[in-house]
Amino acid sequence: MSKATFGYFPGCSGLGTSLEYERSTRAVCRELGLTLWDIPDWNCCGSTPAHTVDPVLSSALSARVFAQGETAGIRDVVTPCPSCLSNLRNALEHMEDELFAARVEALTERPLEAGHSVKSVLQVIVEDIGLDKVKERVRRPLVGLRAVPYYGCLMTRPEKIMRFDDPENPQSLDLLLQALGAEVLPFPLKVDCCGGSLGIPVRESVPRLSGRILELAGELGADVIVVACPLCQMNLDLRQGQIRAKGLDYTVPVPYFTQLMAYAFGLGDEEAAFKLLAEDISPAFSCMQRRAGEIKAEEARVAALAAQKAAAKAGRTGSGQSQAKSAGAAGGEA
Amino acid sequence: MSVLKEKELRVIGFLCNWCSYGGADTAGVGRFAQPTDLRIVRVPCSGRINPLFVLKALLGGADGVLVSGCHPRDCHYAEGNFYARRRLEVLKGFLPVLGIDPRRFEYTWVSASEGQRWQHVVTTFTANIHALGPASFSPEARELQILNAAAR
Amino acid sequence: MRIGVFICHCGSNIAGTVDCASVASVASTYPDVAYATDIMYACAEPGQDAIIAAIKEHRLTGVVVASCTPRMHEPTFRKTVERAGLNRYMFEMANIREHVSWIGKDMEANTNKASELVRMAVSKLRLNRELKPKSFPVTKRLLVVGGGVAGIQAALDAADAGLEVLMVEKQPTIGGKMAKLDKTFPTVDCSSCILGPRMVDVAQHPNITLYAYSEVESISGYVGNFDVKIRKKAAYVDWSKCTGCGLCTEKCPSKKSYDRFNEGVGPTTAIIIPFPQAIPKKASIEREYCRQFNTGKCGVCAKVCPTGAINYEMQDEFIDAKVGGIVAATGYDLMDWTVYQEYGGGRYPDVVTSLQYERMLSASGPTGGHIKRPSDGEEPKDVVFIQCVGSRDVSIGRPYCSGFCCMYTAKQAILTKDHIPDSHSYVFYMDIRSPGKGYDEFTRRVQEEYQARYIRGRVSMVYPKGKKLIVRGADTLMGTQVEVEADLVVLAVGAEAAKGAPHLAEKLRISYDSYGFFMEGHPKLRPVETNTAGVFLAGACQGLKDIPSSVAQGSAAAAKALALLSRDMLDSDPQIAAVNVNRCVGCRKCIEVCPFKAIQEIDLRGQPKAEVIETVCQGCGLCNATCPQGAIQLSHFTDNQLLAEVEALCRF
Amino acid sequence: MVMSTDTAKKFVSFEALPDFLAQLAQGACVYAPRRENKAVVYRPWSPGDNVEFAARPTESCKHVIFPRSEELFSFTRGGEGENPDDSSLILQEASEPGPAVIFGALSCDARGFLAFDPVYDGCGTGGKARDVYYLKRRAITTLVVRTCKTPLNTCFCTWVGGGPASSEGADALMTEIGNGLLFEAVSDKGAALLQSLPDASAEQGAEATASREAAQGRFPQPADIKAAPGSLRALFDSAPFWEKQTAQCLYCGACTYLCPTCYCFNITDESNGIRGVRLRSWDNCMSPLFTLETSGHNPRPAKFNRLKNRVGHKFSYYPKIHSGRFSCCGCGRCIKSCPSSVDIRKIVLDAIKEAANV
Amino acid sequence: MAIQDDIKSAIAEVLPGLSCVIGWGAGPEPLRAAPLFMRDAADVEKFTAGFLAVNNPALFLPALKGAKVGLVVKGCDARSVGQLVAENLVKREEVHLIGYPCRGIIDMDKTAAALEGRCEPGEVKGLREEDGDIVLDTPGGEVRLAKTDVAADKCARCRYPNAESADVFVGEKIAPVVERDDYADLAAFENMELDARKAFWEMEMSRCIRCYACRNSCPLCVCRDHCVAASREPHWLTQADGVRDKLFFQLIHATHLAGRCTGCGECERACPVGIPLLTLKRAFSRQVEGLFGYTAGLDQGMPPLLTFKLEEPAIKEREW
Repeated sequence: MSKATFGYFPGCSGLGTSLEYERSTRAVCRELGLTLWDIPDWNCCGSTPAHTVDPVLSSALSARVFAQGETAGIRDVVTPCPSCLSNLRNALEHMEDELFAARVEALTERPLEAGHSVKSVLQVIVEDIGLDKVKERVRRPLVGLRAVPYYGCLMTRPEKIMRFDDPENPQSLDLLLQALGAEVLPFPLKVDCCGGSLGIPVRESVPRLSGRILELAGELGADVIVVACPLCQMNLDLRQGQIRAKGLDYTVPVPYFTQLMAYAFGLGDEEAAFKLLAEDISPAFSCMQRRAGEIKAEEARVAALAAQKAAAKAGRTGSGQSQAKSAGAAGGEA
Repeated sequence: MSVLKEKELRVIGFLCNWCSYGGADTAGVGRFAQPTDLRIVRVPCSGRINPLFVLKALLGGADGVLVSGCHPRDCHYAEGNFYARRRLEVLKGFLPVLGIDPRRFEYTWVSASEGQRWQHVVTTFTANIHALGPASFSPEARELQILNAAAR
Repeated sequence: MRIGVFICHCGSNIAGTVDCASVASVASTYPDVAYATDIMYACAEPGQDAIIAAIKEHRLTGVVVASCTPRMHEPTFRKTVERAGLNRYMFEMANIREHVSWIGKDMEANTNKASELVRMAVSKLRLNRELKPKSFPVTKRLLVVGGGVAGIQAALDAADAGLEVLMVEKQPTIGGKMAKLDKTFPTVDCSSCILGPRMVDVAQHPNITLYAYSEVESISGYVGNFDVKIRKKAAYVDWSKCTGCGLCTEKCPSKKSYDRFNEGVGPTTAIIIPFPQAIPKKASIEREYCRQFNTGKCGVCAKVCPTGAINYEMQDEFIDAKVGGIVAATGYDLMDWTVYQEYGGGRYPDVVTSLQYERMLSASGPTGGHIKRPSDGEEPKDVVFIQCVGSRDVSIGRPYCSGFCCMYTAKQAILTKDHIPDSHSYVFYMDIRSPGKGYDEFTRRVQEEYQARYIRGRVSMVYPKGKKLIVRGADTLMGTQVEVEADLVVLAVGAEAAKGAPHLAEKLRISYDSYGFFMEGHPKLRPVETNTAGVFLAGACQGLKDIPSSVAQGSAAAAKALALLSRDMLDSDPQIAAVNVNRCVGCRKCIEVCPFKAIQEIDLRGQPKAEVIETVCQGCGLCNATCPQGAIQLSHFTDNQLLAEVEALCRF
Repeated sequence: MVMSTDTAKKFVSFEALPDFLAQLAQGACVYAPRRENKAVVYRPWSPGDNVEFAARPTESCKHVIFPRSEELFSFTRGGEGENPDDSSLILQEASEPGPAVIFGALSCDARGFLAFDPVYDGCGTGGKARDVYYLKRRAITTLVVRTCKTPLNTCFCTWVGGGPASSEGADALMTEIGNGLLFEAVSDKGAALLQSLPDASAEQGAEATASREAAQGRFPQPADIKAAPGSLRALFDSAPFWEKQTAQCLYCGACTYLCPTCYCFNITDESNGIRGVRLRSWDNCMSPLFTLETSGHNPRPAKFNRLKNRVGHKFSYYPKIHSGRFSCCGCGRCIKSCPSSVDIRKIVLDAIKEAANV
Repeated sequence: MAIQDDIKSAIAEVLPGLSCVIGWGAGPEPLRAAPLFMRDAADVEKFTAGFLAVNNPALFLPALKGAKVGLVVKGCDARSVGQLVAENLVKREEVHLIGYPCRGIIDMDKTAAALEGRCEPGEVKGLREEDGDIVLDTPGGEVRLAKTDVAADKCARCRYPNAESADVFVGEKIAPVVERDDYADLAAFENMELDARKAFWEMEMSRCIRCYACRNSCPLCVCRDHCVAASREPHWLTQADGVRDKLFFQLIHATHLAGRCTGCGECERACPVGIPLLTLKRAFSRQVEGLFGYTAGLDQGMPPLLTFKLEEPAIKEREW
């Protein structure tokens, strides 16, 4: 059923802007019994700079990644980055066409064997590991944390290529966060565009697009926006200041889901790597703890009330009937 | 009267009147181009098709036989294609014992509205038969060979 | 035998890619062919006359016409040869148009194929026998399945002409979808004002028996003599006692039931009369919401009913009826639009369907005709209509146009403005499809007079923001993105065949397409008949159509049924099975497989033999394929006739 | 068919046999017994084929002269196209058969043709109804029979006038001696066939004679069935006797089709389009269709009627019109190959006994 | 043999209530028994069972309809009866079945092969059974053959040696030879290439003499006198002496038996020219068992090709 060993492709961000994603991913996978084998001498997946100008070159870069895996006996690859995933998948898809494959292989100078697959870390955790296993591993439940899941535009789309979750209303991250104990707020913009790499050529696009996401999260009262994409994370987190400068009245930490998993699993600061976020996460955790306290108190109150009622019922058998009747009527109108 | 040499093979279709024959008509009305090999025998229902017709054709020199009826549950006669499905499936599995490639016989379901599907079925089946080449089952020829050698 | 062969050019339809003269010349060498010629239009009057002349001149005893599909003109030519004095079954067709000329351009291959098809036809014809139909009596009663406007029209027309009509309606009331509408386009007249009287007519018509809250359980028999079993579902109210006073619905304590009639706009009670003008105006209990059924404790309705009509023990009832013809008028349902996650997938209360909106607009609806947002009951000011939600969308497997949404959306935009003068309507559309009398003028009026803003483009996302819904989409005319802050979003949800339509089709033994719409006999020439004799179609069950078209087709179906049932006797199709008693060994295998129970065992001088009940046999030939000794043969499709066709092609 | 000269005895060693057969095959189609799977059948011999001498042929060789199905003529419709009233047929005779040699048949097989000959030569019609198809083939076929060394349990040639070395009906007889075969021609056709062979030595001749006599000694003493014709006629209406005798019969045609003396046929036209052939094919009296009349009446409706006819024909009705000769050569194939173990000897003997008791 | 006497007693006991009992008696030669129709005590004395009890007595049942008949049956014979009953071709109450444990029957072709070089089976003068062997008295002296070497192929794959449906069972039931039929014989046949299989049938069928012993020995062939083999209406076959028509008749027979054949093998045994006809029928049986899980002669109800299911889970229809 579940496969425990994968070739690991960190992608370029993993060694730079998304170091916290990279670290927490490795830690979490380890905890879940997933062995990640680094693909030796990997290269760029062929993303944005390549695929916008030359699809063959782009696929050739991806193909080389698979070929590198092949030499190490790896057929199933996992990557944390949706953008890399998209490009790697596209390459495999396009190379189904023999003519295209021939053009790619002319560049790579090595034919690619059949049977390669690639998945995102999120997909592997949700589908191959399963949320039950995640739940089992939780040591510090995120009870009280109000989270909005933000998948970004690439994780589930295009549907035909990604073949994961509902393309318009994905649930996997929602369920994962629930498994960690968090309160997940329905987030209508969960697959909206953050502006992506347009932030560089069209500068004002990110404040507008990411701003909309942040604004809605703020209106919903989210403690954190949980992401799974390095580029989204950068736009929402690193550029939050810029967006605030344009009028946003809201500050929110934007952790990767793997960071929250590491925290919930009770791993250390090194693994959770919250320090590497631009926006401080500690206010979120404070809110969480305060709310957790309230929840606990409420639960205690309800339990006490129930115990009281039960005791009263046991003591007053005579009037038990009328008690039950009124309860029944109340239930009916509820 | 024969197939066009080098161009066609002998492909025979048995089609139920209500669905598949109509589907073939729909394909025609839609001008969906198809190979010319197929000759269609119209029968009221796929249930009318005794598997022996298929065998008769195959032994008589047909290179391929295609049967098509209404989709299961859509039979104009309610149940005919259910019987056809069983009988034809059994027949298909039987053919190899005779030395006939089972790919020379297919049965399928095409409704009267599925002109495009019909085009696809005919095109695919005919291509498959061409890939298999002419059928070599000509026991008559062999018998003659034995006896002619004798009679000289 | 003296066979005449006529190769039709069909103008250039056939002659364009088939050398008809050459086919005729080859055909003249076929066995028993006494005359062969090519002919411009065989089916036209001169063509038919030429065939008749040739039959007489050459003393022909059988005719082959190679032209279009026999599904089209076989009846035509059969009549032709009959006029020339031949038996109508001494005729065969070779389909050289749909199966030859239209599907390929290779003249050589087509001509050869056409010749072979003619050879097959000649080979079969040589074994044809004269067949004579038998007469059987007709039951002069019509079954109408579905009590929407199409079914109502068909039933009333047939009943007015003196025919006895049974109407079966699944819901507790007739009226169908039209009864749910507030107003109708393009006249904007009150739907219930025009439909209501017709519903009453159905109830009061002496020739119509209405079975509401009933379904067709099974159908057997054949044209002229169908045996129908109707399941009258238990309403838990004895309708013979119920006066429709409505006291029970006022007192029912279970007030959170799903309101089917009102499309779930607001809750209702477990015992209901769907709406004030319901026909029949009788109460029925929705078991799944009823406390009596769920907890065993309640019985309020039984207590308050002044006539003691409530009966919790009621069981489904079955009624057997014999009818001569059947009109299927089962209408349509909206598709499950929640597949569209980008519109919320059903999560946002203020995203409603067009039919729900219709109920909100209706004065007799749950909001009393006041448009209120489901979420907070406030009056919306900005209403966005999204069209083609589940129409013309290949990505979800619905490539077809639902046909009437453009028009009702326009109507709803007008009504919105009428209800809330300071409101703004936005309509996202792909194309405006409004062919029809006064239709295009109507869609212009809504834009010009009612200032509805029509935006040509698809909506990519609807999401809530505060109390508003953000509708984001493209304006393809402007080439920009648009975002509208809406208070209410109305989806013009695509329609599909009514739930359970395929199931009914199987019972009726008619075909349906992949969307569940029933197949008509011919898309142009037999739009209300089906390929099953005696079964007719009316309304949206055959394909989506608006009210005037549905009514027209209802009348058309009635006319067809009347033409059929005006006769005292019908001719049975002689293309049925026949037993050769000398060969029959009485093994009963044919009896075992016959789907129509059309074969019985008889005793012939002490030997068991099979016998075909001629009026019951439908001519499928399953028995023929089953009989090991070939003792039972399907006339006109005998083993020898099919073998002749096979052997015309393959025999060394 | 009578030997005209005292032809010399010829010898062929087994080693030289293929060459001899090859030589024969130059001018004729040579049919020889061949083992095929579980059966031994007469097949056209070609170089490299073995001749099966060990096991006796499953079938008789009658089909060489009386084919299972033979084309009498073919026909084509006359009128075409512009001349539709022409309903004439163009007939074409079947192609001429070529000369044949049957090599290594059993002597009983050869004697079987003796039952055919008078029937097909117009006996009883004053020579008018001669069957040219049969006679032609009979004339151009040369029949070389072999001496049977041992009898099978089912053999009863001696009951009906035959024996393991009978050459009646044949053209030459061969007997296995030592490492080869000794041939003796018994007709001109046989002599012509053997002409090229070296003469056998006197010792070889004597050895062959001794071998034949030894074989004769191994064969059973004939039962006395002289009373059979009369007994069978007497029992014609004894249904219970026949029902009992035939209870186990399946009424298939194995006995008649394997029988060297059964000569019945059916004629059918088989056509396709405007062309067709008229076929004469074997028929057999065990089939209910054999006597089925168009009216639906069948004079031999039950299997006992039919098996009675078969036995009666061979041992009573045929002898009556053919000077007492039984239409049976005693090969025993009908017994040996009967799936239901019907034994015609037993029926004949039981009939004689039953008739005596009546 | 004690069991033979026990069977005789069983026959004698029921004979008075029956029109006859069909079993086996002495045949025309030592290696062959013959079907025996027992009507009185003297007939019963002639009864023999055992290794030579080859013929399937169920064959005679349809023709004897209307009178109650007794049959002594092997396991395979009982399946034929079972199938006739399932198809309502014979009334179960009109048959009285006497079963006994069958340890196999002789195959004449295999015996001939075993004797090759010594004599033909038709020259065997005597037979006695010893342990698991048969000892043959041949012109060249005694020959001992293991029964398993010369038993019919069907006996080596016998799943039902005891006539389970018998009204009376004589003797102790024995264990089946195999638990399931793996159709290894067909698999071996299919080691041949397709073209070789064609050639095989062409050659085999060219021997056919159209005697129809295969058909007439088949207990499930119901048409009998009305077989399409000789009919003109319908005209499936010509009378020409061609392999095509001969093979086609076998296909007609096999098709008619698809799902009904119990594999008794009488067709193949009856064939005088030794054509392996059972192979064709077993090819159908394998299909039908695999697709519909129906075992002819054991399962109740109509055979699978005379009925259907709305959903056929075993039929994987090809996608286009």
